[in-house]
Amino acid sequence: MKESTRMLVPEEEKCIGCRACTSACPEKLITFSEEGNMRSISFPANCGTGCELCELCELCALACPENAISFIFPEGESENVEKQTLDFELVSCQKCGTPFATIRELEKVRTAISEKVPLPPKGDFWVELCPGCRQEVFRERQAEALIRERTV
Amino acid sequence: MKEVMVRPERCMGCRSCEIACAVEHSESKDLFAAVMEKPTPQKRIYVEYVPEYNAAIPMTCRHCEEAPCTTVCPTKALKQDEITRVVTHNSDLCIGCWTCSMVCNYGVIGRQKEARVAVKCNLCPNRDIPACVEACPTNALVFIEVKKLAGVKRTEAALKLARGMQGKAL
Amino acid sequence: MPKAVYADLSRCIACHACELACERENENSRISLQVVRDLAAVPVSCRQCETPLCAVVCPGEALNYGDSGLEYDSEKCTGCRLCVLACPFGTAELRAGVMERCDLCQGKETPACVATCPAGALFCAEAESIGGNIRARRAERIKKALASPASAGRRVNR
Amino acid sequence: MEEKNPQPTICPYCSLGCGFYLKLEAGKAAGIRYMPEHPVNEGSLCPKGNTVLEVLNHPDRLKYPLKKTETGWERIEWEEALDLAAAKLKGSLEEYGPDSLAFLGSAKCSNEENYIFQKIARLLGTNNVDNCARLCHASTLTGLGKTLGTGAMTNPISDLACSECIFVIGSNFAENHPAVSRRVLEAKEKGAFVIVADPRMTPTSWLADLSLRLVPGTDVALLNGMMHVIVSEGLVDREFARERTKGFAELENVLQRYDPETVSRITGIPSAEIIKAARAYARAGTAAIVYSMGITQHISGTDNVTACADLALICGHIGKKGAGILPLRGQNNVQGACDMGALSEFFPGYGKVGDPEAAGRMQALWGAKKLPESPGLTATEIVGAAGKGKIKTLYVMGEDLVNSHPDSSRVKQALENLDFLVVQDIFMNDTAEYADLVLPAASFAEKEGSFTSTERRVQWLEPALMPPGEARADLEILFRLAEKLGLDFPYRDAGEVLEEISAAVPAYGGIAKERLKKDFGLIWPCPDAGHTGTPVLHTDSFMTPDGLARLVPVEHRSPAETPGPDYPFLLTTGRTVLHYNAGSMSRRCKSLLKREAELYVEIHPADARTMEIREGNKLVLESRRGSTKATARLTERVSPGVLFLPFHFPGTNVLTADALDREAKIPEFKVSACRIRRG
Repeated sequence: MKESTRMLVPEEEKCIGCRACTSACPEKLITFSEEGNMRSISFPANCGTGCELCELCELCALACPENAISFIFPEGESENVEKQTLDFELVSCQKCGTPFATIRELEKVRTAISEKVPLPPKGDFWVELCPGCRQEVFRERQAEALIRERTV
Repeated sequence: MKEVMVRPERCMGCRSCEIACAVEHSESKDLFAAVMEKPTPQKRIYVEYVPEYNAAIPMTCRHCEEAPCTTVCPTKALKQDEITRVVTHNSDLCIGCWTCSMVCNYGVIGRQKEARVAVKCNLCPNRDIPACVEACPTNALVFIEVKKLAGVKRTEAALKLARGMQGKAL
Repeated sequence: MPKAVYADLSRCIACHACELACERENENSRISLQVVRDLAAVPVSCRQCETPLCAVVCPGEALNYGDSGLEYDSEKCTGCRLCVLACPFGTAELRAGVMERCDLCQGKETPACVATCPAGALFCAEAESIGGNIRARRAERIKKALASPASAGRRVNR
Repeated sequence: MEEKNPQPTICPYCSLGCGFYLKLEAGKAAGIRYMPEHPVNEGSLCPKGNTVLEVLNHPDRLKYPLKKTETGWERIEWEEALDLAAAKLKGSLEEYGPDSLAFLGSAKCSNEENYIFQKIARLLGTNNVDNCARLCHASTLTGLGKTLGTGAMTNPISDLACSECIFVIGSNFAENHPAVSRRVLEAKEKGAFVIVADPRMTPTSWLADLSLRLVPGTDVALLNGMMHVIVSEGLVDREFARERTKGFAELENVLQRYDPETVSRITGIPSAEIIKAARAYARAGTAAIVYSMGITQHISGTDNVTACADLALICGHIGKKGAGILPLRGQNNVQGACDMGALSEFFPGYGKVGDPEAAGRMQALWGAKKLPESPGLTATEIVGAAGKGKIKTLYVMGEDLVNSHPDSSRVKQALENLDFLVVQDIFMNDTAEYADLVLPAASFAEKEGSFTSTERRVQWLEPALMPPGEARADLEILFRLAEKLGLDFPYRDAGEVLEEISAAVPAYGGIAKERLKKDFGLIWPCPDAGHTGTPVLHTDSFMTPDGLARLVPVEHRSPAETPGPDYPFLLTTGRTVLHYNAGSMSRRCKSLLKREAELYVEIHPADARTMEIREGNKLVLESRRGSTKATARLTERVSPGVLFLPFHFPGTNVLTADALDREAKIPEFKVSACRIRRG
């Protein structure tokens, strides 16, 4: 049994569902799955306290861009927490329809960009496209003038 | 719509257009004050010297139809007015990806060093005649509608011809 | 001043040599070429933006804009993918948990994609010099056209 | 082995002879460094060149001699393998005579290897020795041979940069010889006018100022049409035609029938464009014709080439910097293999078999009592003869005829019909599967020798690596085989073979190993040790006996097989940028396969619509000879009614016909009739 009794607590209000924690965890204890337009991130039950594998390295918390993960001492008796799963709705690419990012991720990106480069709130805006389609659109736009020239 | 038309055969390479352009796009709009300004005011017209022909050609934005620079700009920092066809650049939106510069067929999109953003001709919105045209001593630059330029050229050609005939008659 | 890989698209022949050179040097290709409507080919790679949105959204210190342009420290990348979602060109990618981007083949004089391009379509340059080169070429062409109005009639009939 | 790291080398793929360096680590090829100082590619490399490490380090490389037994392949010792090969060759020779033997040389092997290979064949008493030039540019040899006197590219590739007009016909160099593009673009920057005539729209057509999409197989009509315009508009270079050519009157006679309207009906090109192309070509100060297999791989291949030569000659666009005829050849040493006489009708240096003087020279040089007098069978004829049981033993060096010859099923039958088949290669290719004996050879980076590129540039290749396992350089294998056959060869290495070559081939007279090692080789003709090479041919006179070029009129003929009710589509074949010929190297490169994994067929969207075919559908293609499967790729690169298949995958040549050009015996890969259905 480990000495510490701290446990991992994700904050649902803060988490944007980016999955940085899933790749940060050396034991791969934090997992994610995607189905349809939903993404779920699962933190094991009693991560930290009561979790045999968690070394309390806190790499997940360090990786989290939103500081949404904290390791705290549970109040009172170490209660038996069920597996904690957070669900996120995904945004579909406006061009190909593939769900590619959570609403919150895109909001975060949009806000961060707007602070630097004021952009229109909605509409014909690359953030609405998945990376693959962005590349395709960018490619097509670059080719446009050349194609016009070559069709004449 | 009027455009800055270039008549390369008249250009002496004096670069008055370049200076006038930079001054027009300065804070003070005064040559002597502009020199001292920081960031240094930047020209948007370029007089290209062609060594092979020992000649100079002023190059400036053609405000192309369906301008490639506006098509590729991801942030819409470059925009084209649907009616006047004038391509303007909003430096607040520019992320310095330089795709515009890459696709421009005339190489007339420059870089503003301090802000690291694109710089290009906006046809001097506050003036009746763009500064470069006004400054040109030889009328190598004219601000005119394309179809009218043909008329001007016709008149000139006719004049030349008439002079020639006169010369012969004498 | 930072440099980037640019293309003279009118020269690109869709041969994919850039991709394969990059793949050999970097395991994965960081440049991607595709043909558009059978009439043109466009290679796309990191634009090395001067206001890089990937760095704007990077929550850690992995991506930064410094004196030499965009700097990237993969050690500090947490794999949050926000850069991927911010990049307008879709060129930021995540590989093996961290972001991977074109570093212009650091340490080499010329990036492999540029050096290998059979058509001389790719070039690595400072943004400021792109316009100048295009202008010079265009000016020469204009002058040439003015100098010989009947360009296709050099030889007199014999 | 000389220790150099990185080691300069020459690309083993196409005929351009591009240079680059191999970076070596612990005896392995670990990287590539570009060679900006090379005069041909200036440091660039195409996608295939970029992936050459995958070929060198491939686990499939043949490492040991293999003998086919009832239970499969058995690893044997070299001694046993060579004894077996020699015994079988001698056995056939004694029992059925020398013409029961056949030898297919390799345009991928060095000059020395091909020279020794044909020498073995001829000393054994047969001229049944050929190489895959038969499949790509045999018609260049015949067509340019009878007009200009020699079937080689007249100018170096770099000359294109100073052409004022470049007329490209039947060549998709942007995909097949990518580095040529940089020269064409250089010319364009200077204001050159580029014309591209091709039934397909390709990346080469993107570079064109005028793109002519002709019906496949109508090249002669187009060329005659252009000449008609040139003659009728008085654009002929009369002085040149008078002083340096013969036969203008006869040509003029035939051309009369090819007025632009008639030609337009045959070729499908608007007459205005034919006139425009003719004027641009004729009026330019310097103009070059670039052609490739779109011209040569027809039953009218020789005529096509002849018409190209006629066009250049009547305009005087030959024998000057920037003006000439540039057939872009296929393999890295196809020019050399031909120069070395790995051809059934030519001795080394193009002395004609049957010409007593030519035979006498070789006899004297080789100290041979008598050499066979009648021309041997060509590569295509060898397959036919094997099918009929006339060829008993076939020795194939570095070739995959199952995939590269037309009508693959017939090729396979022919191979099965052989008494004994030896295949010497770097990989177990589809032809080797039919062999009785497989000999593992060294790749380009593991041996030394000279290679002659399409621009006649002879370059020396130095070894960078040791061959894998027990694989040996082809030359070493041939030396030992010769010994087993009782032939007394005095040479110890490639350099010494080259010494004999310089005596046998006049154009190589001044070419020696030490000279080739400097300054990226020499461009032949280089007749003596003091000569610096001849980049431009025909400057003062042509290589005909009287020094005058011949204008030879040719007529348009329809292809051997045209689409009809049963087989409504016209099938044409060619290459793509990501693979190479039969694919035995490129189809082993993962990075190339990732991008182009399987056989596809290009079909026009309008045809696809009528047949309810969608992108990516599996299709079955059928011709009179067989059927094959391919994935549909909908594209306007082909015209309606035309299908295109790349020939890098097994299956394409199951469909193609083995109709041959009368003179060159080249098969008509470019036109056959075909039908499709959803598979």
